[in-house]
Amino acid sequence: MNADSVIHVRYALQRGEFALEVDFDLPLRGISGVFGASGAGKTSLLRCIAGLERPATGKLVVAGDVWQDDVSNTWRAVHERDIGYVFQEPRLFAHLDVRGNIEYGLRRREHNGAPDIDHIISLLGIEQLLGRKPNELSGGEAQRVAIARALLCAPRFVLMDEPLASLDQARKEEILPFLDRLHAEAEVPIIYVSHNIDEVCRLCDHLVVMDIGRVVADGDVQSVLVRMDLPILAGEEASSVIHGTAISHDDNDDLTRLKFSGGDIWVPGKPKPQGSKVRLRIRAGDVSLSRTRAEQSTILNIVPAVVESIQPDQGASALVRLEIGTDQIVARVTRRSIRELALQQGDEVFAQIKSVAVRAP
Amino acid sequence: MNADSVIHVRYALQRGEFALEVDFDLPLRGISGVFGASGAGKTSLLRCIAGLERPATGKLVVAGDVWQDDVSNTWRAVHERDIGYVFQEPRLFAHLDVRGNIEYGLRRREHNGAPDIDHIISLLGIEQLLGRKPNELSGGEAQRVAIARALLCAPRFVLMDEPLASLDQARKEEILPFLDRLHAEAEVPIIYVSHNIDEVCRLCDHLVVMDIGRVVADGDVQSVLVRMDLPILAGEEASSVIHGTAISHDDNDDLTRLKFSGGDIWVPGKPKPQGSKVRLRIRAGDVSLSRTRAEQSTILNIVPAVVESIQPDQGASALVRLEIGTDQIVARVTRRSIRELALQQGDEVFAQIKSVAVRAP
Amino acid sequence: TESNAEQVTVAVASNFARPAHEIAERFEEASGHSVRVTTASTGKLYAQIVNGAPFDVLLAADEERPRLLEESGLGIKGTRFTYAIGALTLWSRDDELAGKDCMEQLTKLGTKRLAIANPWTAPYGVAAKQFLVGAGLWSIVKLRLVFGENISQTLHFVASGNASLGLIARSQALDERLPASTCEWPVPASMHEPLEQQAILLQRALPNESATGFVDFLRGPVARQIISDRGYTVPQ
Amino acid sequence: MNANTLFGPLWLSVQLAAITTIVLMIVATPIAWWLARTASRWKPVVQTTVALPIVLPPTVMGFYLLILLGPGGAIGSWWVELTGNALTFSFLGLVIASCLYSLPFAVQPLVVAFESLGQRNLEAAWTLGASRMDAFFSVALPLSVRGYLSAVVLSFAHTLGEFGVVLMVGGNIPGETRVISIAIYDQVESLNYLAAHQLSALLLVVAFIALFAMFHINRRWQTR
Amino acid sequence: MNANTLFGPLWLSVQLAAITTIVLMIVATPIAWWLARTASRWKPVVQTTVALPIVLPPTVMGFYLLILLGPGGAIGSWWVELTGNALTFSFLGLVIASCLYSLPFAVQPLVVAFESLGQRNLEAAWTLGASRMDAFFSVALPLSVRGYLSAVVLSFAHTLGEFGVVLMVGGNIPGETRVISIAIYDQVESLNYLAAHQLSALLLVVAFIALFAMFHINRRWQTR
Ligand SMILES: Nc1ncnc2c1ncn2[C@@H]1O[C@H](COP(=O)(O)OP(=O)(O)OP(=O)(O)O)[C@@H](O)[C@H]1O
Ligand SMILES: Nc1ncnc2c1ncn2[C@@H]1O[C@H](COP(=O)(O)OP(=O)(O)OP(=O)(O)O)[C@@H](O)[C@H]1O
Ligand SMILES: [Mg+2]
Ligand SMILES: [Mg+2]
Repeated sequence: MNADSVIHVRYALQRGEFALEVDFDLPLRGISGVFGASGAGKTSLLRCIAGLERPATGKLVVAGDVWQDDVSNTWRAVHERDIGYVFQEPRLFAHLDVRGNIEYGLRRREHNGAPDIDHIISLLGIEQLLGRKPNELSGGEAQRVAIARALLCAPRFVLMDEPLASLDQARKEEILPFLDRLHAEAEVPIIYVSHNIDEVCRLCDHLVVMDIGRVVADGDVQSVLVRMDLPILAGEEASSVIHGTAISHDDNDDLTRLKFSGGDIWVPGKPKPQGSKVRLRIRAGDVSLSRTRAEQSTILNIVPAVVESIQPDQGASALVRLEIGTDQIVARVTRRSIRELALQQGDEVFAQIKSVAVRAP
Repeated sequence: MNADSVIHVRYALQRGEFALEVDFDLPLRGISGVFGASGAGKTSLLRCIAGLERPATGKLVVAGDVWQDDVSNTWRAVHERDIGYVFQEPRLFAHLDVRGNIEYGLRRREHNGAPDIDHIISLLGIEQLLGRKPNELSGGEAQRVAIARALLCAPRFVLMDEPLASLDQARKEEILPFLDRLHAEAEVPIIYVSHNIDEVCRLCDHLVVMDIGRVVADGDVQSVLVRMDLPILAGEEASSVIHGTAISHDDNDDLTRLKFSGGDIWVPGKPKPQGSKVRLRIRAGDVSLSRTRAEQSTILNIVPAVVESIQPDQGASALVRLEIGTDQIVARVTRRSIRELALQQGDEVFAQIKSVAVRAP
Repeated sequence: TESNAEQVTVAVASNFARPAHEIAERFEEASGHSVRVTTASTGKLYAQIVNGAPFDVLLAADEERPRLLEESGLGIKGTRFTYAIGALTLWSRDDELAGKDCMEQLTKLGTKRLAIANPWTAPYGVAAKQFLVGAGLWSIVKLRLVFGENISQTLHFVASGNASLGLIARSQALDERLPASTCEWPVPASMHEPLEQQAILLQRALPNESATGFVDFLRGPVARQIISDRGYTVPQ
Repeated sequence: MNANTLFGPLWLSVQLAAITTIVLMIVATPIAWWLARTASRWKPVVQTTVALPIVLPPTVMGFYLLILLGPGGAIGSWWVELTGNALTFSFLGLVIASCLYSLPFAVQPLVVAFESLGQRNLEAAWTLGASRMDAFFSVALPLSVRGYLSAVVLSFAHTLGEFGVVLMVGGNIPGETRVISIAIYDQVESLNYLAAHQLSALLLVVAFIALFAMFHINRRWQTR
Repeated sequence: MNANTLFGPLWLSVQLAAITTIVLMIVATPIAWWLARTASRWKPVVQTTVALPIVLPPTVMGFYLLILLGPGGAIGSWWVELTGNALTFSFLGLVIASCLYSLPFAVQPLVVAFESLGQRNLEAAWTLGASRMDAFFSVALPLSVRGYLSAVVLSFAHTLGEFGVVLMVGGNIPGETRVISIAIYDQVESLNYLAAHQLSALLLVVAFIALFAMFHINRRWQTR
């Protein structure tokens, strides 16, 4: 990666028995996910990057600007870091109403061009709340206000600490594509902490997996997700991500045909205009395998694939990594099915992917 | 329902523009889910039940005991209600360490028999944290301590306000079955607020759906979930729940065979001993349909079904309600598939259910 | 600021405040100068003068402080003189003592209290102690004493009924604003050292005609009349 | 100066300050709690009334207390009837006067602490089976330690230093109501500056040790 | 009693109390902020030192200030050199003395308020681009309104009532340093009980109105 477009992070921080020790690069574009179990050190990492913690050993270089370096004794104060920060809890200012909270950051940083305040406010569904005091908001409402506040302070990049944890699925579905659009349009990179692999798959271009204060995997979301050796990525939530190009749209059925290395795939709706690249997220649990191409089935997407490796998962199931064209996807099937179908490495099979399980934001 | 085993709830509460108006019964056993969008009034309802809000109009009868009645002017103070309450945010006492927080409730209520402290502590994975102060905990750790604290105060029933929202999936997977076991073994009823349909389906026997301060649906989780007319239950998260009986277990494949009204079904692991009743949760997205029984496929569970109704969902997909024996399940398929297969009410089809998608806690 | 030739600032011991105001008024009428009277305990006034207070004249409640000022040069040599001599009165408004011999009651205090001014700080306290010791009463009344910060606080104690008897200033006993006493006994001047109140012209009054004028007026017949009307003896 | 005139008043002062502080904490707690949590229209009136004693000069306040607590006064006469003893010129009278005079210094910091406490912790305590009283002692009080520290320090120090009221109500009786502040005052009045310096130094040292100990204990407690 | 002897000292007192309060808020804020947030080992020492002035009897404190601020004293002589005027027996001297003496009453409630503020709101403000100073004024200060109210009330009322220090340093000069508390004291001393009652009543009424207004405004502000 080019030094101009990365955030270089190196920290060693001790908190009681917990030690954060990280040294890695994050791309300064798109959304980078930080994924890990409770207590893995995700919040600690974000606090270091924001300048809220000052570890003894630490270096932070953002697009070539040294923000922090214990060797040259460089230190940029929090408010000079032009970041936005959505905390794990809303942290709204009790003496200001919702409008006051949102304007707080707006007034303090210079904006290139007018920020689209109304757009963000209506997108987060908080128009009705502008005159309320924070103690008159529900948990989810408060968190939405906190997101709007962080986005509207003209940050160079935004740190988000489980921003959607307290929101209902419908609201999440509304905000997720917006976050995605945000980085596409406004080019505001986001560092996104989550314990929800669903959100991570859906949003992130880059993924950092943390465990007990260390980075155990980082890289493209595609390549990290198919690593079946990481316990935290296996289990219930195993997924894979592939890229494709939108080819045509069937208005009647509201389905879009995408081309990827392994063939064609149909996804619902019209995620992107024709010719543009899209990302598909495929849950391992949504992929089934068969020896013959099924007929008369509601499964829309059936593509030929080659078994690359088989790894037992928890209990009754196993994870099968498949090669489809030059892409890789993971399927979860029962061990019984593997035995009954006598699946082996190198076998040619049909991967059945329920079309509705394909996401393309 | 017998008056002795229900909580009767009737409230009218005004907060600014928001009005809570409810009048319904909750069974005083098992887990009752309260589901609704952000701002629907879930927290407000819980606060009323706990006695933290005192609405002008209100009646609360718990197993025949009147806890609150505006007519007879009855009012039982919060601390006399023997409830446990897990708040939306942890609310740990800053001056006590984790052990002190947990012991706080333990010492204040009488327990029938020794509470299984060590079990709950280890289940929530907080053994290592007992000596810590709340400000030395991560967000998820604090919430786990709060759950332990509420469970160990010997409550008659427990109110939980999105207790798992700040936990990672792995931790959730650990705690969910425990919550389920809790009400089975200790018979502590739980009223469980969540915006996550997944959790609700998984845990709850009874379901209350709220919208803008009102109850829009309540009843058995089975019957509420298949109501395709509720917008909040459609969409991404449409699901159904059926009941079955464990018949046999295949040790080799670690699969259990369950019998339900529509035939046999295989689920991974050994959820319950032979002969016992289990609950199966089937996501609409995990069900595909075919005219012919597929051969040589990794889909374990293929059962004959009859199309009962078809309802267009958002965009490209539609929800199909199926009759399988005397049970009902919902499948999500694309509109194209419906056309191509010429699916109609009354058609006989095969429902393909990915075995791994069947849950049986 | 330099003292105004038209104005004189007179520092007066609290117990003499009332006659001092009257004298100042008469002096202003007579001379056209203006007088600022500032009152505090003699101890405070002394500390203030030593630390540069803008006073021209000091009317102390004793002779010690003016003497110290004269010796230290802050007071102008030779200007010190006694302007009034105080006297003690044994005074009570306790109804139980009505018609009885006040002096005799000192030996029968029982649980009652006798108020005197603080003998360590107030001249009237010194005199009261001398009287009590001389009369052989000190050891009898010692445990029943309460001490006022100054002579006016001593009066508060008796006048409010908290102390049954008090050794107050004669000038106070004459005050028409007090409730009537139930028994009263003027302590003979011979039973304590004379309560000489001295005045002195201070260094910073040197070029100030009004200050010397005020001191002259204080020695004059009008002031002497006021002073003796208020219950003090005026020395020759 | 002998040891008795030196340490006697000091000891008396420390006793007075300690007792006053304890009484004040007990009296001020419910007042401050009520003020911090009530929505009553009377709140500002009560707040003002509680703060009012200190606008009167101590001697004047003492003067009115002398009348009120004296055998002719409303409270004093009732007390004499009850016990046969007068309240004025007694240690008990001093305690009462000191409490009245230092009340605002105890109430105000507690109100600040209680107001910033918020409802959340209390609600949690109630749901865990704590009655309002229990929740106060087990949650509100320990979380308001900083307010209590301030209240104790202000009450204690102010009582140590106060002498106008004490002089008036107590009558400066050695061994009974002559506290150190009066002793120092007497020395200054009678030009015994050296003795005054010594007494002041002694008082300052003792007060420093006492206050330092309070702050230090608090610090240890907080960072434990 | 004529209007001048009545209202002159009152007006002077109100001026003194108001100016002292304003100065104190400015001086006490950084001290309290430092005390509330530092982890320094010196914290208890500074805390104790700040609280120490009030353990000295006012007159004695006034006595030392008289020496310190007088033309022969360390500060006073420097001031005379600088301006040609003496600090003692002037209104400015009174302000300085009052500030020193009321400092703990301003600092303590602010420390309580600042300590209960916590870090969370400040962190949020910094990440929104507010410098430490900006965050203090835009977040910490408005959230500490209750502490400021207490500090203002205690400082204002205490300065109104204080007279030991003021009498010593100011010298009871009519129109210049004779404040109402001294005036009342004088009336009591010279047995003018009626005048004393009148002045006291006047002072109490004025103080009541002032304090009531503060509490009332605060209440409106909080429930807005
Ligand atoms: N002051 C402290 N003393 C001791 N341990 C601490 C302290 N602060 C944090 N920790 C520990 O550091 C670890 C990392 O905390 P952090 O808040 O970064 O976790 P997280 O990954 O954000 O977890 P979560 O998803 O639960 O929010 C936790 O195990 C926590 O207990
Ligand atoms: N004091 C108040 N004044 C005005 N509106 C209020 C007040 N308190 C709560 N509300 C409103 O009441 C509604 C219900 O709040 P509640 O906290 O019960 O929602 P909820 O269902 O728990 O939401 P969430 O999932 O976001 O926590 C919200 O729309 C909220 O804005
Ligand atoms: Mg965290
Ligand atoms: Mg809620």
